[in-house]
Amino acid sequence: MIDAGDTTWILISSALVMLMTPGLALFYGGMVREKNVLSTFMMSFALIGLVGMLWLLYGYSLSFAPDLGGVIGKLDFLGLMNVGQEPSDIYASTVPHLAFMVFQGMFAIITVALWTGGIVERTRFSGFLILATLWFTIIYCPVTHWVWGDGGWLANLGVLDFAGGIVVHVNAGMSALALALLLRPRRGFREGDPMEPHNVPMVMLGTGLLWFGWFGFNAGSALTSGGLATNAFVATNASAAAGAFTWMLLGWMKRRPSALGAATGAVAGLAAVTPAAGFIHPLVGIPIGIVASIIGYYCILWRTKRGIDESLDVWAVHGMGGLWGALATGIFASVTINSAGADGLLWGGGLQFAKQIAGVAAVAAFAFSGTWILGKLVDVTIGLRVKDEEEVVGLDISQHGERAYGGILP
Amino acid sequence: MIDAGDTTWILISSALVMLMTPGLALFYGGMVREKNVLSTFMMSFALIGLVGMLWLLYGYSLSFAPDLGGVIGKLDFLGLMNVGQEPSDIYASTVPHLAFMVFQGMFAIITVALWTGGIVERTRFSGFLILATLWFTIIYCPVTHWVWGDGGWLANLGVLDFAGGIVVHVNAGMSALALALLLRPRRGFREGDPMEPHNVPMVMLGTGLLWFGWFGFNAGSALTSGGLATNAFVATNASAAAGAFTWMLLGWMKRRPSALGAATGAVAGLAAVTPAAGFIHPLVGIPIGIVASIIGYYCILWRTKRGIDESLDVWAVHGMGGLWGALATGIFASVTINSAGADGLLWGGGLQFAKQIAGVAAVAAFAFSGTWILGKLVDVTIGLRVKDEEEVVGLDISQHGERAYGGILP
Amino acid sequence: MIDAGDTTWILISSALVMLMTPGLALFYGGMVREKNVLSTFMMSFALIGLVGMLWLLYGYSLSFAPDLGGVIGKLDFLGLMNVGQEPSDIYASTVPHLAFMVFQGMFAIITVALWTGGIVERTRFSGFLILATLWFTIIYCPVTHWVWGDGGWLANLGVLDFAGGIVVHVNAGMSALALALLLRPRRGFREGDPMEPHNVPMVMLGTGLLWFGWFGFNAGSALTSGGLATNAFVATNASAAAGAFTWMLLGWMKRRPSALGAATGAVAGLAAVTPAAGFIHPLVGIPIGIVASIIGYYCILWRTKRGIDESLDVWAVHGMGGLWGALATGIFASVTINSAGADGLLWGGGLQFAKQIAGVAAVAAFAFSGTWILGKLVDVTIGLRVKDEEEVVGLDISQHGERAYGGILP
Amino acid sequence: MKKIEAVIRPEKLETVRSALAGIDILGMTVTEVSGRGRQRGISLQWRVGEYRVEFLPKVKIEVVVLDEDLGRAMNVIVSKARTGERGDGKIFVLPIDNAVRIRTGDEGENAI
Amino acid sequence: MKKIEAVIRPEKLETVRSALAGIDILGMTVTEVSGRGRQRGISLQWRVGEYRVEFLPKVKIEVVVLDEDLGRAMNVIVSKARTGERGDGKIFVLPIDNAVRIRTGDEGENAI
Amino acid sequence: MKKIEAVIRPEKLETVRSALAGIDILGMTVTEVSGRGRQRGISLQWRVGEYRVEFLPKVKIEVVVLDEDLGRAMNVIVSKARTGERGDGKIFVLPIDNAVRIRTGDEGENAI
Ligand SMILES: Nc1ncnc2c1ncn2[C@@H]1O[C@H](COP(=O)(O)OP(=O)(O)O)[C@@H](O)[C@H]1O
Ligand SMILES: Nc1ncnc2c1ncn2[C@@H]1O[C@H](COP(=O)(O)OP(=O)(O)O)[C@@H](O)[C@H]1O
Ligand SMILES: Nc1ncnc2c1ncn2[C@@H]1O[C@H](COP(=O)(O)OP(=O)(O)O)[C@@H](O)[C@H]1O
Repeated sequence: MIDAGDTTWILISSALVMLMTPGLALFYGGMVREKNVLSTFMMSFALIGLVGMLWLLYGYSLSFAPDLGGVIGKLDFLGLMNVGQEPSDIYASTVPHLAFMVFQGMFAIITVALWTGGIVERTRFSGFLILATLWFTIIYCPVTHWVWGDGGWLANLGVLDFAGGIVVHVNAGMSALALALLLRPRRGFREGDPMEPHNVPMVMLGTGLLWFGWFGFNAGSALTSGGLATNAFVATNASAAAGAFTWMLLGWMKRRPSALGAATGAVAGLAAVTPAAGFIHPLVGIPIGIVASIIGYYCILWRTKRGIDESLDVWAVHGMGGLWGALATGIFASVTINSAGADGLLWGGGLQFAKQIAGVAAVAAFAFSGTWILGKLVDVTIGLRVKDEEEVVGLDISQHGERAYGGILP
Repeated sequence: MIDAGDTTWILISSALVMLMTPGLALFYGGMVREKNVLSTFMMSFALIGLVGMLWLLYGYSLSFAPDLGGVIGKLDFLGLMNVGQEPSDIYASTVPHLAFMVFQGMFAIITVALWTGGIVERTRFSGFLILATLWFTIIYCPVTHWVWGDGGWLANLGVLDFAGGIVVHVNAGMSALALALLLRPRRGFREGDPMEPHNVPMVMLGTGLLWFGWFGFNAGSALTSGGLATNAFVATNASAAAGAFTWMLLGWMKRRPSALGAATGAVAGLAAVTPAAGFIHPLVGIPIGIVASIIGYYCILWRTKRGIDESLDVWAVHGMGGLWGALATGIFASVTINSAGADGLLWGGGLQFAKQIAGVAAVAAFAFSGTWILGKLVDVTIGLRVKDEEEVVGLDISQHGERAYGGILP
Repeated sequence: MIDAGDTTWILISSALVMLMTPGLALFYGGMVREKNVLSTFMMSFALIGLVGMLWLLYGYSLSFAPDLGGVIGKLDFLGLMNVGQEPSDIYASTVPHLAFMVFQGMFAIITVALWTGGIVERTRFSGFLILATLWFTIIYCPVTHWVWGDGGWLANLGVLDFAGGIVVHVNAGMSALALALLLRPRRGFREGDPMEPHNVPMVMLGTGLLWFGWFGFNAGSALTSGGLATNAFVATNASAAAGAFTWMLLGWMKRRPSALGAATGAVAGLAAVTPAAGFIHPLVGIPIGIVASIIGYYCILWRTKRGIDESLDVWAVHGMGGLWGALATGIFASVTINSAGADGLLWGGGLQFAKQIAGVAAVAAFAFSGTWILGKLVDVTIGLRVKDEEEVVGLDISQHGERAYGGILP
Repeated sequence: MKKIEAVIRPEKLETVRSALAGIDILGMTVTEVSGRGRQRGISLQWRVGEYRVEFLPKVKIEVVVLDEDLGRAMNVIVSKARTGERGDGKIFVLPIDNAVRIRTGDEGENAI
Repeated sequence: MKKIEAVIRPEKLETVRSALAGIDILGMTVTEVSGRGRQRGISLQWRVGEYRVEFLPKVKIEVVVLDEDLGRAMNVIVSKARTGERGDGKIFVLPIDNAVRIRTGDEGENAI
Repeated sequence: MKKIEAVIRPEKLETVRSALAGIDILGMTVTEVSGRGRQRGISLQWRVGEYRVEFLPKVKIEVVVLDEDLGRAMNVIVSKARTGERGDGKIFVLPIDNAVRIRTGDEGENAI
C-alpha cells in the first residue's frame, strides 16, 4: 500500500541526493586550479546525464532485478519493464516502485562522480566517459546487487550497509586510488607546485549542499518516514558535526584551524556514518565522525608523502571513511535501534563484525582491481590522460573549448 | 480531507519552485558580462517580491477564482478571500487551499522571471517593473486561467499541460522573443563583440538548483504525493539527463563538449518534459529531452544568424522546448499512466494532438502579440531601454548604483 | 502516534533549517572584504560542528527537559537520554522525539551563527569559539526554555513566539549589538574606509538559500503538516516579498534600487514574520514585511551615524525585525487562525500585546547584558579581538592560515 | 622604440583595439587597473546610504611601437578613447632600450 | 616628468593614497600584482599540512609626476609604506618622454 | 639598472621563476595581463557555435636588475619561456633612473 508520507519522503530524498552531485561539483571544482574548473564540473554534470539514462535503461535491472547466482540482477527490469507506479514486491513496500528506482539511481550517479576527484586536472574527457560507462556497468551495478539486491551474496551473508558506506564510499574510494595510481600524478605535483584551491568559498558552498543532500541519502535510506529515518538523520548530523570539528582541531594542532579542513572533516564524518546511520544510537555518530577525521587526516598525510596524487582524496576521505564506518557498524549496531539490523561487537555480535570485514574486503578488492583493469583498458585504447600541452594549458580550454571566468571585455 | 503526506509534498514543492528563481538568477547572471550581473539578478529577485505580493492580492483570483466567460477568474479570491486552511472545493482536495494557492504563486514568479533572459544587459529597471506588473496581470493570469482554471476555455477544450509547458514555457519564450525584437540588440551584438559569460560555474550552480527545484515544479504538479508524482519525477529526470547529454554531443560534433552547452540542454529537457511529465511513460522523457536539445540548438543557430539578440535564449530553450513538449504530450500521453489525461497520437488520440496544437498556437500568438504591445506601450511612455552611456557603463552601476565585485581595498 | 506525513515534514524542515547556516555564511561572507571571507564562513561552519554536538550532549536537555523553576530544563535529556524514536509526551506528539530534538537543534546553530555578523573582520577565532560555547549554554538554552520549554516562565506567562522571533532574532540581534559595542569598530570604519562587499552575487545566493530554508524554519514550527504549517508558509513568503520590495524602494527614494538592499529587506521581512507566522492571517505578512524594512533601514542609518560598527546589522535587521514581529503578533494574532494562539490588540487582546512587550523586553535585556558580560570575560582572559596587524593582513591568513581565492599559478 | 602606456575607460578598449588594428598595430598587452585622477572615485549604494570608492576601474594598454609609428598610434588612441568627460585617462610614453621576441630570439626593432 | 612605480603592501594603499593626496598628488594608477623578494612567499594551510605560495599579493602604484615633485612623492611613499619588516616593497623611477591627457589632448607637463 | 618586462605564457611562469632563482635573481613582480599579438585571440565554445576572444591570458614579469645581470637574466627568460609557437611573448628592457628599498630607504643599486 502506497503511503503518501513515505512517498513524499522518498521523492524529496531523491531530489536531495540529486542535488549532491552539483554540490560535489562545487566541492571539487573549488579545489582545483582555475584552468580546470569546468572540466571538474563536467565530470560530475555529464554523469547526471549519462548515468541518469543508463540507470533507467539497464542499470536498475542489473542492480535490483531478481537475482542471478548472487552476483547480478536479471533483465526483468530492463527499460523500466515491470517498474511502475505500484510498489515493488520486494523493496520499499509503501512507495511506488518507480520512487525506489529513482532514489537508487541518484546513488549511482554520485558514486561514479565521487571517484572523479582522484583524477581531476589530467583526464581526457572522451576516455573518461567510456570509463564511466564501463565502471557503472561492471563495477557499480554488481556491487550494488551484492550488498542491496534481493539475493545478492553479501546481503545473504548478512553484511550491513545502511546507506552505502560500502556500495558508495569504499567502492568509489578504492576506485579513485586505482585510477590515480594508473594515471600518475599531475605535472608539477611531485615537484611541489602549489596546486592551490582556486575558490575555497565554492568548496564551502559545496560542503553545505552535500551535507544538506546527505540527509536524503542517509535518512532516505530508511525507505519510510518515521523513527528509523529520524534516527539516521540525527546520527548523520552528529557525525558530520564531529568530523568537521575534529579535522579543524587536527589542523590547529599543527598550525591553524582551516576552513578547507573543516569542510573535509564534515565530508569524512558524513561518509563514515553512512553505513551505520540506521543501525546505531544517534550519539554514536560523534565518535564515528571523530575517528573518521583522524583516519582521513593521516591517510592524506601518508599518500602525500608517498607521492601519490589521488588529487582530491576520495580514497582517504570516502574510501577509508566508508571502511571505518562499515566496521563501526559491526561494532556499534544494535537491534534496539533497528530490529532489521544486528548486534555489533559491543553487544556480543562478534560474527557481525567479521561479516563487515568480509564485506568491505570483498568490495575493496573488487573495486580496486576491477577499476585498475578497466582504466588500463581505456588508457591503452582511447587514452585516459590528456597530452602534456593540454594539461599545461588547462582542461577547460583543451577538453571543453571554454573557460570558467570571462575576461577583459567591452 | 487534508492529508499530511500530500500537504508536506505541496509545501516542499512550493519551496522548491521558489528556489528556482534564485537558481534562475544564477543561471542568467553567470552568462552576462560582469558589469550587468546585479541587474540580471535583480530582474529575478525583484519579482519574487513584486509578483509574490500581487499574486496574493489579485493574481490568484484572476487565475483560479470561478470562471468568467472562459477567459478570466472572477474576484472571489481577491486578497485571499475564501482561501483558507481548508481544501478548495475544486483544486487539490487533499491539501489546504492556501497550499495550492502558494504553489501556483511560485509558478507565476518564475514565469515572469524567465522572459527577463531575453532582454538582459539593456533594460531600464523602472520600465521593467511596470512591464512586469502589466504582463503578469494581462498575460500571465489570463493564460493560466485558460489552461488550468476551472472553466478556462483551453481547459474546457481538453488541452493537456501537466506542469506548465504552455502556461510557463511557451508563454515566457514567446514573450521574450517579442521583447527582444522590440528592444533591439545590445550594443556590439551585431558587431560581433564577444559578450563572454563572466562566470560559468555560476551558470552550472544555477542549473543544479533549477534541476533540483524542477522536481517540485513537475512532480508537485500532481498535487498529491504517490504514483503520479513519482511518474512525473522520473520522467523529469530522464528528460533533463537526455537533454544535457544531447546538447553536449551536439557541441562536440562541431568542436568540443561544452559545460555551458550541457547546462543549456538540461534546461531544454526540463522545459520540454514539463507539460508531459504526468501523462507519459517515464522512459519517454528520454526522447523528449533529446529532441528538445536538437530543436533548441538549431533555433539558437537560426536566431543568431538572423541577428536577433534574444540574449539568453528563452525562446529557443523554453519557448520551443515547451512547444515541443506540449506536442509530445499529444503524441505520447496515455491514460494508463494518468487516467485523468488522454491518449496521444501514438495510441490513436489524433484529436488530442490537434488540441495540443491549438493550445500552443493560441497561447503563443497571444503571448507574442500581447507582450509586444505591452512592451511598446512601456517603451514609448516610461522607456524600456537604458541610454547608450548607461548600457556602456553597465547596468549595475547605472540602474542599481552598485557593483557585483568589490575592488582594490584596504 | 507517529504520522509519516508529519515526520517527513519535520525532517525536511530540519534539513532546510540546517541549510540556512551555510546560506548565512554566504550572505555574510559576500558582504565582507576579500581578506576575511573564510573567517566569516568559519564563524558559521564551525558552529554547525560545535553547537551541533553540544545540543545533543546537553543543550537539548537544558532547553526542553522537564522544567526547573521556570528558568531552565533539568538534565533528564542529557546525552539524548529518554529521547528516542517514539514521540515525546509533551512536544510534537505525531513525530519521533528525536525529530523534534534535531529540528530544535538546527535553530540553536543558526541563532549563534546569526550574531557573528556583528563582529566579523576583527574577532579572534579561539576567543570566538569559547564565547560561542558560553553563549549557547548561558544565553541560548535558558531563553529557549523560558519561551518554548514546557514550564518556562515566559511560556507560562503566555508570550507567543511561533518560530523564534524572540528566541532567535531578538536574542541574536541584541547580543550582536552588545558584542559590537564591546569589540569596538573595525580599523578604518570610523575613518570612512569603504568596506565594500567583495561579492554581492554571493550575498544574493545566500539570501535565496535563507529564504528557501526559512520555509522549514517557520512552517516547520507548526510541528505538523497541514493548515497551520501552510498558513505560516504563506505568511512567511508574503512578508519576505514585502520586505524585499520595500527596502528596494527606500533605497530608490534616496538614489537607486539596490540589490544589496533588496536582499537585506527580504531577511528583515523573514525575521519579522517569524514570531507571527502561525498566529496571523497570511496577508498580514505584507504589512509586517513593509514595516520591518522601514524599521531596519532607519536603524542602520542611526547606528551608522552613531559610529557603531555592528558590522552586518544583526541588531537592525534581526533584532529590531524580531522585536517588531513579536509586537505585531500581539497586534494581529487571531484565534481563528490558530486556536492555540490568542487574540491580539486588533481583536481586543490588549493583554496579549502587553505580554509580548514583556517577553521581548525580558529577552532583550537578558541577551544584551548577559552577552556583554560573557564577551568581556572572554576578552580579558583569552582575548576576543585580533591584533592590529592581524586585522590589517586579514583574518583568513591570520586566523586560518589560508586564503579564499588562489592566485598566480602554473 | 617607445612604449605607450594608455590608461583608458574599460568600455573604450574594444574601439581602441580595433582602431589600432586598423593602422596595423596588433601587438599589445592589457591590464585591468584601478585609477584615480580628477574624476575622484564614485559613490555606490549600500544597504542604506552610500559609500565612496576612491578608485575606478580602468584599463591600461601597453603598446611598444617603432619610433615612426608613435605619433599615429597616439593620435588613434586619443581620438578613440575620448569622451570629453573627466576620467578619459592618460597616455604616457616611455623609452625602450631593447626588445626581444621570445619565440625567435629576434632583438631590437625586429622584435616588434 | 618621471614615473614612480611603487610596489607596496596592499594594506598600505589607503595610507599612501591619502598621504599623496595631502601633498596634492591625486592622479595615480593602481594594480593588484604578485611579488617575490627577500620575503619569499608564504605557506598556507591545506587539508593536511601546508603548501608554499611563491608569490605574495602586493599592490603596484604608478604615479607620473613632474621632476620637481619627485623627491617629495618618494619620501611620502617610503615613509608611509614602511613597516620595517621584509616585504615592504620597492620604488622604481622611470623616465617619461611624454604624456597626454586624453580628454583635452594636452601634452607634456600640462597633462599631469 | 634596467627593468625587464617580459610578457610570457602563464604556464611558463614557474619555470622562469625558478630558473631566475637559479641565477640568484629573486626579486620580481608578476601581473596577470591579457595580450594580443601574432597569436590573434582564441575562439571559445558557446551554447551553439563559437565566439572569438581577442585577448589571451598572459603573465607579465617585471624584474629590475643591475646592468651586469641584464644579459644573463634575458637569456634565462628567453630560453625558459620559449615553446616556438606563436604567443611565446616579448621581452622589453626599460631604463631605470633610481630605485629605493622601502624597508631600509637604501637607494640606487643597493636597493635591488
Ligand atoms: N599622474 C598620474 N599618474 C598615473 N596615472 C594617472 C595620473 N593621472 C591620471 N592617471 C590615470 O588616468 C585616469 C584618468 O585620470 P583623470 O584625471 O580622471 O582623467 P582626466 O584628466 O582625463 O579627466 C586615472 O583614473 C588614473 O588611472
Ligand atoms: N628586483 C625586483 N624587481 C621587481 N620587483 C621587485 C624586485 N625586488 C622586489 N620586488 C617587489 O617588491 C616586493 C617586496 O620585495 P622584498 O624583497 O620582499 O622587500 P624588502 O626588500 O623591502 O624586504 C616584492 O614582492 C616584489 O613585488
Ligand atoms: N608591440 C607590443 N607591445 C606590447 N605587448 C606586445 C606587443 N607585441 C606582443 N605583445 C605581447 O606579447 C604577447 C605575445 O605576442 P605574440 O605576437 O603572440 O607572440 P610571438 O610574436 O612570440 O608569436 C602578446 O599576447 C602581448 O601580450
